[in-house]
Amino acid sequence: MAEAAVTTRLKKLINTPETEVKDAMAGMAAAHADLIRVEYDPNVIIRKDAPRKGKVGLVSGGGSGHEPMHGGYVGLGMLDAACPGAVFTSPTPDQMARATAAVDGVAGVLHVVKNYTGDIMNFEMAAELARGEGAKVNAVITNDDVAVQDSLYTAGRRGVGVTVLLEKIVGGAAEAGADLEAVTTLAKKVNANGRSMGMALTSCIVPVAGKVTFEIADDEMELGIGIHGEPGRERTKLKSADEIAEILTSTIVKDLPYKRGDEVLAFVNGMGGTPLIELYVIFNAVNRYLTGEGIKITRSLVGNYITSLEMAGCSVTLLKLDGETTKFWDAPVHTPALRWKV
Amino acid sequence: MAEAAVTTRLKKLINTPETEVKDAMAGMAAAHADLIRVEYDPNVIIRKDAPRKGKVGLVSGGGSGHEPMHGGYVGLGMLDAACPGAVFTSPTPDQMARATAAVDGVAGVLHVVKNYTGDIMNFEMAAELARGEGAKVNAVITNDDVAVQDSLYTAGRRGVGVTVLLEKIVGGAAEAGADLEAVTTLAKKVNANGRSMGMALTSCIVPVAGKVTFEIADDEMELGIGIHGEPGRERTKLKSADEIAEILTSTIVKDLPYKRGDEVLAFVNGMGGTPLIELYVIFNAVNRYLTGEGIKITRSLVGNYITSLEMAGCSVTLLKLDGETTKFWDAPVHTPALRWKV
Amino acid sequence: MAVTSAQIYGWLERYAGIVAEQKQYLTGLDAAIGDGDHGINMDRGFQTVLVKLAPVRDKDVGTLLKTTGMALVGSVGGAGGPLYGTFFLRAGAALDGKTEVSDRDLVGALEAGLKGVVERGKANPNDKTMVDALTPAVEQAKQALANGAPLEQALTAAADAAEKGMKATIPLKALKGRASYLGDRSIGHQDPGATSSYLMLRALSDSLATLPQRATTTTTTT
Amino acid sequence: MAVTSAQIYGWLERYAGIVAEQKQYLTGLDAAIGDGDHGINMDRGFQTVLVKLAPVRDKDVGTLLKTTGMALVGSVGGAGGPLYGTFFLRAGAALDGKTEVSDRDLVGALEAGLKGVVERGKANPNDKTMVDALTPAVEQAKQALANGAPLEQALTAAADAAEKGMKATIPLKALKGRASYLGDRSIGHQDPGATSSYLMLRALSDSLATLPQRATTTTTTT
Ligand SMILES: Nc1ncnc2c1ncn2[C@@H]1O[C@H](COP(=O)(O)OP(=O)(O)O)[C@@H](O)[C@H]1O
Ligand SMILES: Nc1ncnc2c1ncn2[C@@H]1O[C@H](COP(=O)(O)OP(=O)(O)O)[C@@H](O)[C@H]1O
Ligand SMILES: [Mg+2]
Ligand SMILES: [Mg+2]
Ligand SMILES: [Mg+2]
Ligand SMILES: [Mg+2]
Repeated sequence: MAEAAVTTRLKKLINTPETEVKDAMAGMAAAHADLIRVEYDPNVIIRKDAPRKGKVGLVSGGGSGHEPMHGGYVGLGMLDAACPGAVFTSPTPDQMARATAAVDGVAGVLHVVKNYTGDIMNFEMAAELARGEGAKVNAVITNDDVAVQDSLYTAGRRGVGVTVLLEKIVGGAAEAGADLEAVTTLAKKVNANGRSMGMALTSCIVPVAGKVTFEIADDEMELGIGIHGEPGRERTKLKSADEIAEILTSTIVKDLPYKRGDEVLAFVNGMGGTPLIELYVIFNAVNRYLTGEGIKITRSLVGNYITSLEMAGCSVTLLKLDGETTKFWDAPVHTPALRWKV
Repeated sequence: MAEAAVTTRLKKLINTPETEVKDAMAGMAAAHADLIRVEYDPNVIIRKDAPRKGKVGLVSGGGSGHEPMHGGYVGLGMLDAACPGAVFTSPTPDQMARATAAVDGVAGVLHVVKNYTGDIMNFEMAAELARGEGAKVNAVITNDDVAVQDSLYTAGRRGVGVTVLLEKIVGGAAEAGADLEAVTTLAKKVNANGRSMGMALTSCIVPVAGKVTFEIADDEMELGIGIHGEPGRERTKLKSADEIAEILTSTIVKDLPYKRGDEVLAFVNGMGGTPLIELYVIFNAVNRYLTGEGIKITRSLVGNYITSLEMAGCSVTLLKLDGETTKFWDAPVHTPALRWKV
Repeated sequence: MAVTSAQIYGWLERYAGIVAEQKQYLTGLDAAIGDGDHGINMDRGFQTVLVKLAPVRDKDVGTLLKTTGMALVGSVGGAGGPLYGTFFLRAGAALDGKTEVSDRDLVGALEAGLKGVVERGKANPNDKTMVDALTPAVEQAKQALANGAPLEQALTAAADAAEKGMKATIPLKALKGRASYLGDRSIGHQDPGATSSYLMLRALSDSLATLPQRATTTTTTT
Repeated sequence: MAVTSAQIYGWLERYAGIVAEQKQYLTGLDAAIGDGDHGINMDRGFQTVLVKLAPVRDKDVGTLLKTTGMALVGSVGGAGGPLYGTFFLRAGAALDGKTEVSDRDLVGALEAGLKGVVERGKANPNDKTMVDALTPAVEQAKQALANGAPLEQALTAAADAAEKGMKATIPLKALKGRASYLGDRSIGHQDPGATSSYLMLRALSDSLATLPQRATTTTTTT
């Protein structure tokens, strides 16, 4: 089973796999000096004007390779700091502890954690460290991926697309002055009202590994894929965009379930290697399906927002909206990757 | 040489190659109903509130497959209409003529045309048609690609990345009430001050063709590539991100030339299949190179803005800024793909 | 010999079939030095032509050719659309209202079409474009008629000249169109537009031939 | 037999070497049912461990193990970081200040480490995790000592039990960690964390063996 060391960089615009994350952080700092600053060892991307006195701090993090998540969401009205791990590997507690300290404006800090064993354990250790330093720290765990069977006895569902929406909405509330309890309650509500499912046409390539994570034939697709190249729910024959959109959307709709008359934010996300034109083809099919079900799209997001390196594929996320979540979705945001009304 | 018809869709999220553009237009209309409306046969994407009385109309267009260009740039402060052609094929004169009529607020219309023989001839025919209907039509041709040898006797340089920046800046001026002559003069200035060069790691796949446009080995890259999978200036061994960024940037810098003390907008663009983390690695190297040359980056843009379907690779564009161009770059914009200050 | 609307229609239909058949071949030529869509574009265009011609197929030659030109302009896009569109629009204008066309008129229409292509695209001879197939073809046809040859023979000479012109594009460096971006890398490849123009003229010659028709397509798949 | 700091250091160094050597193997196991980074993560971690241990290598066993734990927590990330980190932090805490460690103390430290892993990860036996290798290993070592066996024999029994536990993960369906997302598709694959845990215990047993050392790595490449 042991593989010979692969020396090729497998067609990536990097210097070395080992320097990729820091090089990219330096690039972000150079491109967005008006919004963020970065620190190395431990690696943290911090909102330029953090900590903001009296504002609840929002910290997230996870493996790199999902850009713009999370570093691209640091800024006004969204995250106060993000901790980029190695590619597809959750960051370490010292990163989150530093991030927490850097953004704590005395009003407390909320950790936004995607439900992966590694992320949860590292964030837990970080919270223990931060609390040891006197910080008030809450955590919310996103687990919106309907492709994964949920159960009391398992690690449960993965956190995927809803994480982005949650960071925006909860970031809006925190910016507006909501306290730690209110922010935490809102975060849980967003997570409870959101569901996602993804699929892949091709594998991604983890730079250090230097080869595709999985092999997949030219006429196959992987349904229910996560964002780390981990296998999905099933491998099937490639289908049309309309069929794929219907499988993803109907599975999501039945899960919550979303009901006739519901207003939703519909989010069609690219995995990184799929052209935008195709994401709009999918959005069209999602819209048609939801219209048929009497579910109304009142907000939408289409693009590469939570990616899996160069994987081709997409995910669909629905978030049931109410007045509060709509208001904070619409609230001003100014980050490298999302910006409006400012 | 004749190839057997390829039946596989080659891993695309589409229904059929023939329906792709219209399906995507319908998806755009559904996702961005607040900003745009679409018309079919001829296919046009139009700013929702067009025509705006007294405002110079901005129309662009080109082959599909470069999303978000141009449809994603229709909206406040940028384009008034975009004409999507078949994938990688410039649109037809009836599309541009319809777009021109739809956005003409009596102040005249500027056509933004990338320098490709097909685009130019189709836009010329459209302008003839529109002028026949009494419209005032000017055209500006972008030709910023330094990879192509320029000469009086050839088709000259291709229009690439500068087109996006021009549409934003000139859109800002048109929104602010500049007249057709002023808008045209500004457009020419932007084009004159901008230079680009691109490279590819992998080929793209035109859906109707159903196979890669070119073969390229795992350790090779194509330097000076365009945005249609057309071959570039040379095929070389794959290099590190720093080396690639230096080749692209130094070629650009020497061409204008950009000089010590110049202030520039630095734009690192993804070809569609390259992860954002890698684009930031490139931006970091571009920034380091320019800093070494004494050229100051005062504005930046990093992401997939003028793409070539799923091609992996990037392009670098520099635009020398002055007070006027900076002001209109910073001006409010609200389109599907670019948005700020509104 | 006078050429009828039916014969012109037959030419256009035959050429549409050849384009459909040679779609991958033309596209392959374009992939080598362009963007790999010439066959796809031309096929989309001539399928549209067939649809648009159906209701006017009994009309005069000018109408047939102008309808073809409009259909191409409105459906092909790229460089091919305006160029072939202009070719047929100009040729059609030269034959306005005629249901029977003299030999000289027909060749004159081809010449008008070529003139339109050159005005639209501003290509010079040896720029490695369709002009390199069309120019010698029109010259040879005129020459043959001037020498008293019958139309059939003039058009065969035109197709032969186009074929030679097409092949002569191989060693050229492209100076116009997308292939010009390649500079020296365009050398050694046959121009796709010159190839589709040759096929168009061969189809014309074969359509109007009273001899058993030549197998048009077999000459192009090598 | 009393275990010294030097022997513990030797164990950690040996294990770091094995992880480096088995990086692709562990990563391959993880690619099948996880995200394909376990070997990469562990190797990054143990390379950091070597760096961090260098200045403290003459210190007490507790310091060595706690330093190892801190290095892992701060460099591995993922599930492996907190789990292995906690294992070594707890084991180190149990041996605080000791430069010589009794057989019972050493096995007790392993037990404390395992307890930490279970508290941190909340995995039950047969959830298809590293716990399935560590639990029988600790049990067998305790049993062996209770039966009066020398440490060397107890640790060999532990490594053998870990190996059995590792192999026993193959038919299991994963209920914890990333592999649990696969549901039934996780069946038939050996758990990467159980594999790295087995390698760790085999390295310990080999490090402390007075017998000629077993070729640790050859057993793992099949
Ligand atoms: N300026 C021009 N004048 C004449 N013919 C041209 C010119 N530019 C390009 N062509 C012809 O067009 C052909 C390419 O057509 P096509 O592939 O359909 O368009 P595009 O280049 O826009 O993709 C070339 O092979 C060439 O023969
Ligand atoms: N809750 C848990 N308790 C114990 N071990 C676990 C748990 N979750 C995962 N593991 C172990 O971690 C291993 C995976 O580690 P690694 O690949 O480094 O982390 P990640 O899954 O975050 O990529 C699994 O093979 C399993 O043995
Ligand atoms: Mg991982
Ligand atoms: Mg084209
Ligand atoms: Mg072409
Ligand atoms: Mg893993």
